Amino acid sequence: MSYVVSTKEEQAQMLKDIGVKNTEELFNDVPKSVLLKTPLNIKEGVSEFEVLKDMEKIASKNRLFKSTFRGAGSYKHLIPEVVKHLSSISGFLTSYTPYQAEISQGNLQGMFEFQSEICNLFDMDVSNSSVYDGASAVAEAMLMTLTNKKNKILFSKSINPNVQAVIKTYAFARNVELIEVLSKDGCLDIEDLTLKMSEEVSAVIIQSPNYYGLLEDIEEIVNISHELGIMVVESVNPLIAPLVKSPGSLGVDIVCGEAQPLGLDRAFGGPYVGFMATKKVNMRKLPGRIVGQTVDEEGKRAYVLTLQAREQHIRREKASSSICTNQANSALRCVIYMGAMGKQGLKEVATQCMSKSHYACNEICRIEGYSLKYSGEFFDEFTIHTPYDIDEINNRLRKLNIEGPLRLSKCSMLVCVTEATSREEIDEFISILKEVSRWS
Amino acid sequence: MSYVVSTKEEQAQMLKDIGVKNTEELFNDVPKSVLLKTPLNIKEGVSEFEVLKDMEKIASKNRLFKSTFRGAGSYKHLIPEVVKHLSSISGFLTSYTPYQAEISQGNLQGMFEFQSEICNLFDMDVSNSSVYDGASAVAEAMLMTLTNKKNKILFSKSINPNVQAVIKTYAFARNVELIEVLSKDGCLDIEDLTLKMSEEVSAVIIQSPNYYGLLEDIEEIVNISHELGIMVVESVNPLIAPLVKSPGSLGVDIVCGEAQPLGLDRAFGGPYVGFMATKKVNMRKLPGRIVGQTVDEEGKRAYVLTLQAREQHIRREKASSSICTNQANSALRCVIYMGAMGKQGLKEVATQCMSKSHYACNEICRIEGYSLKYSGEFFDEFTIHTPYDIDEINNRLRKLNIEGPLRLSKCSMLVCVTEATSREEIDEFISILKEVSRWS
Amino acid sequence: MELIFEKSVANHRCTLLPKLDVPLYEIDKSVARDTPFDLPEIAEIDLVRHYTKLSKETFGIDDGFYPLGSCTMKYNPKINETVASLKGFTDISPISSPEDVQGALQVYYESEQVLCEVTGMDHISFQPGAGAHGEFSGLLIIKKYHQSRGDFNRNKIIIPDSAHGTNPASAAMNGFKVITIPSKDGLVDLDELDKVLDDTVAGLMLTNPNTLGLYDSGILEITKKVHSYGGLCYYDGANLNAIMGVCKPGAMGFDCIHLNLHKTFSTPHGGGGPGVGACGCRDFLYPFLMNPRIIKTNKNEYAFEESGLSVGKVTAFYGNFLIVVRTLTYLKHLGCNGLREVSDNAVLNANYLRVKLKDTFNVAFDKICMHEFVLDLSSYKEKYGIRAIDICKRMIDFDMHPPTMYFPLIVHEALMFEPTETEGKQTLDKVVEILKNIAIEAKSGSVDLTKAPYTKSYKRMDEVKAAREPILRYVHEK
Amino acid sequence: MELIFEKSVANHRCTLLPKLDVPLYEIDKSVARDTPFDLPEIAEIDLVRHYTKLSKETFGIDDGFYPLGSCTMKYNPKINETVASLKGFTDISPISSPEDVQGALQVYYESEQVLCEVTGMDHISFQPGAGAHGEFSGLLIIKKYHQSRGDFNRNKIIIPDSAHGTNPASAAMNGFKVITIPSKDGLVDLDELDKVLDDTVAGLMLTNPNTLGLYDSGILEITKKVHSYGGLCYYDGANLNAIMGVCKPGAMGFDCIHLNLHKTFSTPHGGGGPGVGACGCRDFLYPFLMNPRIIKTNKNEYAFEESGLSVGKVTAFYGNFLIVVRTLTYLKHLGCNGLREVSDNAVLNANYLRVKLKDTFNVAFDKICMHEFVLDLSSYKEKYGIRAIDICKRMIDFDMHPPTMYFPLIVHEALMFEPTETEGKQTLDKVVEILKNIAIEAKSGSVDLTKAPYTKSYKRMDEVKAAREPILRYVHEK
Ligand SMILES: Cc1ncc(COP(=O)(O)O)c(C=O)c1O
Ligand SMILES: Cc1ncc(COP(=O)(O)O)c(C=O)c1O
Repeated sequence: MSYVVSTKEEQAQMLKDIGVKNTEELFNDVPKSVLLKTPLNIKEGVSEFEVLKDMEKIASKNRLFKSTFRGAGSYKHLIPEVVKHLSSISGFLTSYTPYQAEISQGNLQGMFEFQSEICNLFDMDVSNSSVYDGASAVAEAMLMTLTNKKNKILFSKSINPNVQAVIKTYAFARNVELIEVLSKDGCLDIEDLTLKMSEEVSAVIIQSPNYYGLLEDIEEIVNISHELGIMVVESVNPLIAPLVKSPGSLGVDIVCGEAQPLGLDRAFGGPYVGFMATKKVNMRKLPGRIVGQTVDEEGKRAYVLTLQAREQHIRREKASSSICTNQANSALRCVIYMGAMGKQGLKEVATQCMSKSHYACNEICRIEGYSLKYSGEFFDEFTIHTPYDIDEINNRLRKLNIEGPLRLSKCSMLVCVTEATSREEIDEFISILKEVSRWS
Repeated sequence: MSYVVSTKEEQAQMLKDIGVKNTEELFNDVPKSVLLKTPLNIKEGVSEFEVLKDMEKIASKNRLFKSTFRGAGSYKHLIPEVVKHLSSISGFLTSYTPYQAEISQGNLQGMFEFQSEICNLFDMDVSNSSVYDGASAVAEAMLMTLTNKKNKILFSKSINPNVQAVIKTYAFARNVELIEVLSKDGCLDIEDLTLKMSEEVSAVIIQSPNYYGLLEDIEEIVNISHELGIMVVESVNPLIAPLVKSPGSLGVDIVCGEAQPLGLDRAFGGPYVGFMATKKVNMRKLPGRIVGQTVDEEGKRAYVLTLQAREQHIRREKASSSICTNQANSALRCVIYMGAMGKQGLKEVATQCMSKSHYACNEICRIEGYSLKYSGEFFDEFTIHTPYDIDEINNRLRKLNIEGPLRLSKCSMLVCVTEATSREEIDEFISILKEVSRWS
Repeated sequence: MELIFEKSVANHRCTLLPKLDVPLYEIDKSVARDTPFDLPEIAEIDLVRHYTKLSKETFGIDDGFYPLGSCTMKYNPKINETVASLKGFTDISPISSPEDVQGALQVYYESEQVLCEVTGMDHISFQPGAGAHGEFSGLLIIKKYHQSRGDFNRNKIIIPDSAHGTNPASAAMNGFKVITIPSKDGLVDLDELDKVLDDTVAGLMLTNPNTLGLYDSGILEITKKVHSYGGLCYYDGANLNAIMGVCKPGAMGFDCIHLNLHKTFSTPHGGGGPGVGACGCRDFLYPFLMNPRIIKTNKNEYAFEESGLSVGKVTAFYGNFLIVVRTLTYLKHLGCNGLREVSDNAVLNANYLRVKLKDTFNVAFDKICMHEFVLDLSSYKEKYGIRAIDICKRMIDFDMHPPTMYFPLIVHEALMFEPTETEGKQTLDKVVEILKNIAIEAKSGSVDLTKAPYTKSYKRMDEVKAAREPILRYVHEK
Repeated sequence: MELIFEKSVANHRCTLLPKLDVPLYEIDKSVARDTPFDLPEIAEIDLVRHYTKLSKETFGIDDGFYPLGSCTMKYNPKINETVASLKGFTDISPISSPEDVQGALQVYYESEQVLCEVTGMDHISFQPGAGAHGEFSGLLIIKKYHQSRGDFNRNKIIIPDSAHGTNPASAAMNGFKVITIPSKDGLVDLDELDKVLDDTVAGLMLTNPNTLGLYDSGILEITKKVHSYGGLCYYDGANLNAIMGVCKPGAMGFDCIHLNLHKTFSTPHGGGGPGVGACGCRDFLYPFLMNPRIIKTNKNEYAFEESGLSVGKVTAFYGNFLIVVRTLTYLKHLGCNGLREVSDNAVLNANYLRVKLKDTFNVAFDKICMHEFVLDLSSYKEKYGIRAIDICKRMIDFDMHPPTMYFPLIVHEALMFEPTETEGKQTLDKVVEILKNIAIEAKSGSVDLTKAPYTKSYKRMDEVKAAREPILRYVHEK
């Protein structure tokens, strides 16, 4: 069951040609004491049909909710079937990093289109062709800003806690001093930011919409920071791009984040894909693969991996990052999703998300005992304050096969509503909130 | 939602270029009284996401049994995933009949391989590249045998009743006289056959394994028939080919049938695919598409649709059949399945079917009240005689999510067991039969 | 390319089955196979490479413009494929109890409802495997109808000379005598029709718009005439793409029809099927429609029903179910406005292409057409020695599939273009540009079109050789 | 080829969303986007044609031999894709309550169990996104381990000069100083190792078999030496394909490892990811492994667990879950014998190819190799002016993907072949024949290899231009 092609007879012939008696001899360099004496203690293989049944059984232990109000970094959106079909064509799927450009133009052009679209979304100059995920993208962006003299980083407490955890990991690794900037009314506290700025700070990292769903005052943050020569790194949900002022136009230095909302399944957290874009000046500091346009010998426009002098296989310990395999196929799927939605479609998705979350929010706030915790503008998530038992609310919802909001604290919950949720589903959700209100 | 590409503005420009004011004008030739005054009385379109949900809901109204003991013309077999993946590659799927051979070699070669494999299975000389289904294949085979003088057809009562129904339809259409040959102990009654033979009979149609799962005595039937210049048409389950004497070697004139067991889903009866193969002498009587080998201008081996003089687009009312669109993609899937199973694999499938059905049969016959109705050799189906209420048996099985055998009559049922059923599943089925026996 | 047999290596193989978990049963020697059993032996990776390679030598709609006239090569929505691969549709037996397959019956029932409204028919059966099979079935219904009334004299079917080859062939399969009537200006010549009408006529077969892409405005007179002689009118619905939401075959006077679901209703054509030739009829013919039929009971359940007068069955079960699943998916997605938009734009695109090409090529009947039109290239043949096939083969060099060639038979050097509604103006403009360039090549001789295509892996085929020395299967060279 | 932007037409679009069924909310003008928002506008059919065309300009394993050394380009079983697309896996949130995602946790738990047995580790986290990320995480665990013991002096990582570039880069990302030691006969030079070992050494990074495909038989001494100085041993598991069921990194003395699931465990490489760099460690390092971990409770339920000493998180959730799903599918399918068979044949195939090519090309270290081997083409460069890249580009003409070029750096004009176990003898024989022919072309100059490939849509690329005049995004020409 191992997809080995050659028959035992052929294998014997090959061993003979090599000049050894058996396969064991091929492992003569392995010290005797290291060689396994018995087979691995794992089950015998079974046919693909049995495996499929088994895996289907495992999959069925995951609950498929009919609707969900949970986001917090992983979002349920509508994904046209054409996106899944195209991104899994075997050429795309079974190739590797396009080292041989002559027979990899499909992947290379797809990546170039990805870079271009990411730049367009945010009004940035350059983008790489993906990093592992949104959190590691933020961490990599942080590393990009460091200099010999500037080894401190400010980060907003309103960033998604999982992302905070990852930047903390990277900061520990690179011996970077991380300083937390407090929140006020759910957003970065500008006063605290000003207080904590110093000459040794290389950058401030923010997220908008932030963890609580709120838009940060990017313009203000950029102005203050740039005055002190501090760079601004913004993590962003790319889906909001059609609606809000672009990070590029506001002066943000590095924009990065998680592109999962652009056509990737939630899939228990991955594969997703991190994106990073910046201004031209920072081009050579970008980590990861970058595709550039060139020509072939006959002058035909073509694409290749470029600026490789930044990368580990050339620069080794001096590389801007160790990333090698990235998330190419996820990025390709995003690019196909953006093509499928198009300029108008993506704006419509964003508008629907915003409209539905506001509809839900308004309806919730009309119920006794529920109120909006923060007053700022939000996108597809918002924080509700309530005295009722949130676990109890979620249990009731689960019984109707609805995944409830994320419990943030004893009396606050993060509600997510996207275009994938119908009004009917929102209303059903609201009716449960009402029920709890009535009974409490 | 119509997949129309041009915008309203572009459509307006096109109308202008054509020289009409609006699309209505394009329909000026339609008599006023025929033109619809109001839109069609059907629902408004909805997005693909809504359609998908709706169709998923409909699909969920079909019960997915965990195991099945029902065959009778549509069989559950194991289909490797690779078969589904390859046969649905877009080039194969979105092309049409390969009229332009230069850019259709993939499909053409696939059909040529199908023809070759069908010939190999049955030791026949020529095969067409598919007809609608197994039943229409038998009907077409019947038509092939007719001559001006011979307009009567004998058919065995042991043929699948659905197939009988179809040949009756075709016979009525072509004014053919059909004569039924009785069964004896579940098989064609040779005596009755001999009795009913005459000079006007062009062919005798049999099925083996027949409806009751039994192998017919083909050698004997061929001998008797050929003596009187009567052709033998045999409908066969192709999966048994590795195990039994080939129709070709036994002198059968036309072999045909349903290739669903070769990698096609049961899919509520379709798409399946009918195959037909015969000896060289009958080559030009075959209906349907036939692919032949040739060379291109540079002498490269290639394939084209050939012997088209038989077909409707050339011969019109004198064509051997009116078939035009056939079941190309189903045939392709069969050819990929046969490649995936291969020579040894297909034999193993057949052997497993046979072994499992015999295991089940033996176990059943040990239970009080159940006995094998016919004594002949069978393949993956057999007929059980029982005094117990078969509907009651099936209801009990249904409760365990098992699809029970087909009820043939008040006290007989047709049991099907293939390689897709595990021993455990067979044993569970048997335990219910036992239960019924105990309680009755 | 190598054949799968040529890649076969002794004892190579793919996926292994589950282990046999019951005693091995060996078949009796007396009936056991005694001749070689030859199938390829190949590993999964090699199987994949083989068919992946083949797929790349196959031009589909996903690869480019495919204006194959009379075939409605429209875009095949990927959502259809997703729906058609739902286990609830693929993994069910056709002989399950109706209570276990209510969803499947609902698919048939709902599709029938919608398509009856689209066509003006009262009932539809989805049993026929494709258009020609639908014709066969429909004509059989007509035959049965006449006979049921004790009228055994009606042994003729009238068919215009422009008809698709399946029409006369299907009539012949029903034992009918085919009466071909010549067309006038591409349409039914009423005088010719009059000449052949009498009480031996079982019916008329017609497609409207016809195979020239022309809507026969005399349609009401035609059907009325046939009816007046006691004949029935059969509608070949292969060209329904032109008229959805515009007019109904029922209103034109047709009694019985077939629809090519694989064409109008967007199922991928699969290299030549599977399709569905849905067969529809008016109420008075319902007793004769194929068995079984699917009805809704007053308990709101779906059930089978049989008619004793039915022509019976034409396939073993209920036809190509998964194609009907795709059809229903498409119908629900498009809805009433969508269907009308399809026809408007199918006709718009054809007329646009016709108008843009008419100065370069001769349009066979140059007037407003429906969803397709026919060029007559006989002047190219006469003046430049360039045949329709040469133009076609040259199109291949520009990554387009050629149109239908040499059909309908009444036009010489015919090229039949059906762009369909799923092509945009940009694509059509590009096509026009390319065709005009090819016309220049034809006239100037700057490129030898009789040798085209030039840029593909395969050059022009020796079709005569294939037919004269038929090699129809692979035989191992020993 | 045109870019998607160049196919864009104003107001063309694809699938429409469901209608907005709540009141429209308009964002406040003060924050609303005020710059152009430029994405392609394209219909579904044109989108499909665009990416279908692109896919055909991309060579994958399904298209042919792909011996890219150090990348384990083995056949990707289609069953993996089916399993990874089950809704129960794709349609679940990473922040659901554990009780709602027991299946997902089980996938992680079972995969961890099996891979621990394969590698001799005690725990595995699947969080890292690929191999390099696994290295980063593993070294961080080592760093944290030392610091947790109050040992802040260990700031060096020893890496042989044959190592993959990600090794030093990952060490640097952890703030370590990289000490490169030269190899001797392609293996670790124990004397050189001795020279650099002291109590500032945090650890050693090694892959065994190494990037030359050689198994370092001194492995036990090496790891013992490092341990004796208080350093830890990190195993780069990119080359695990060679040794499954043969020997375990744990038994070689490694404390912490990563595995490239996308390589050894058969996930399609997707044009460069996603992958998984599963990071494993021995018990004593478990406190430092990434959070959260997945455990089985005594109620036989799966649950998350956190450690206060953990290095934390390296991706937002639990890594590339669907890749782990594929891995588990593969592991269950192959089972214990299958895995051993993989390694036996991966090594067999590499040696067979090596032996068949050694008379034609110079093998860098010509002895029994593991799953890959390296050719040294410097003599071709000297004698015929033909470089490794020229041989590679010529291979393309024969429908093969070239091997890895110019790596490892210690071999000049290196070509690194890793055929993997999923290629059969026939394929290898054909490859040998083609490579021998190319060698003849190189020697005779009968074909100018510096201009290859000749037969593909694209000729050789101007990489210098790309780097000198970087064009990294499409900008509309106005
Ligand atoms: C006008 C017309 N009628 C009938 C048919 C036959 O349809 P099918 O190929 O589905 O049998 C066609 C198909 O080409 C056609 O164009
Ligand atoms: C030996 C070795 N180590 C590490 C890596 C890095 O793995 P990844 O590309 O998954 O980051 C590779 C990949 O090429 C490798 O070959």
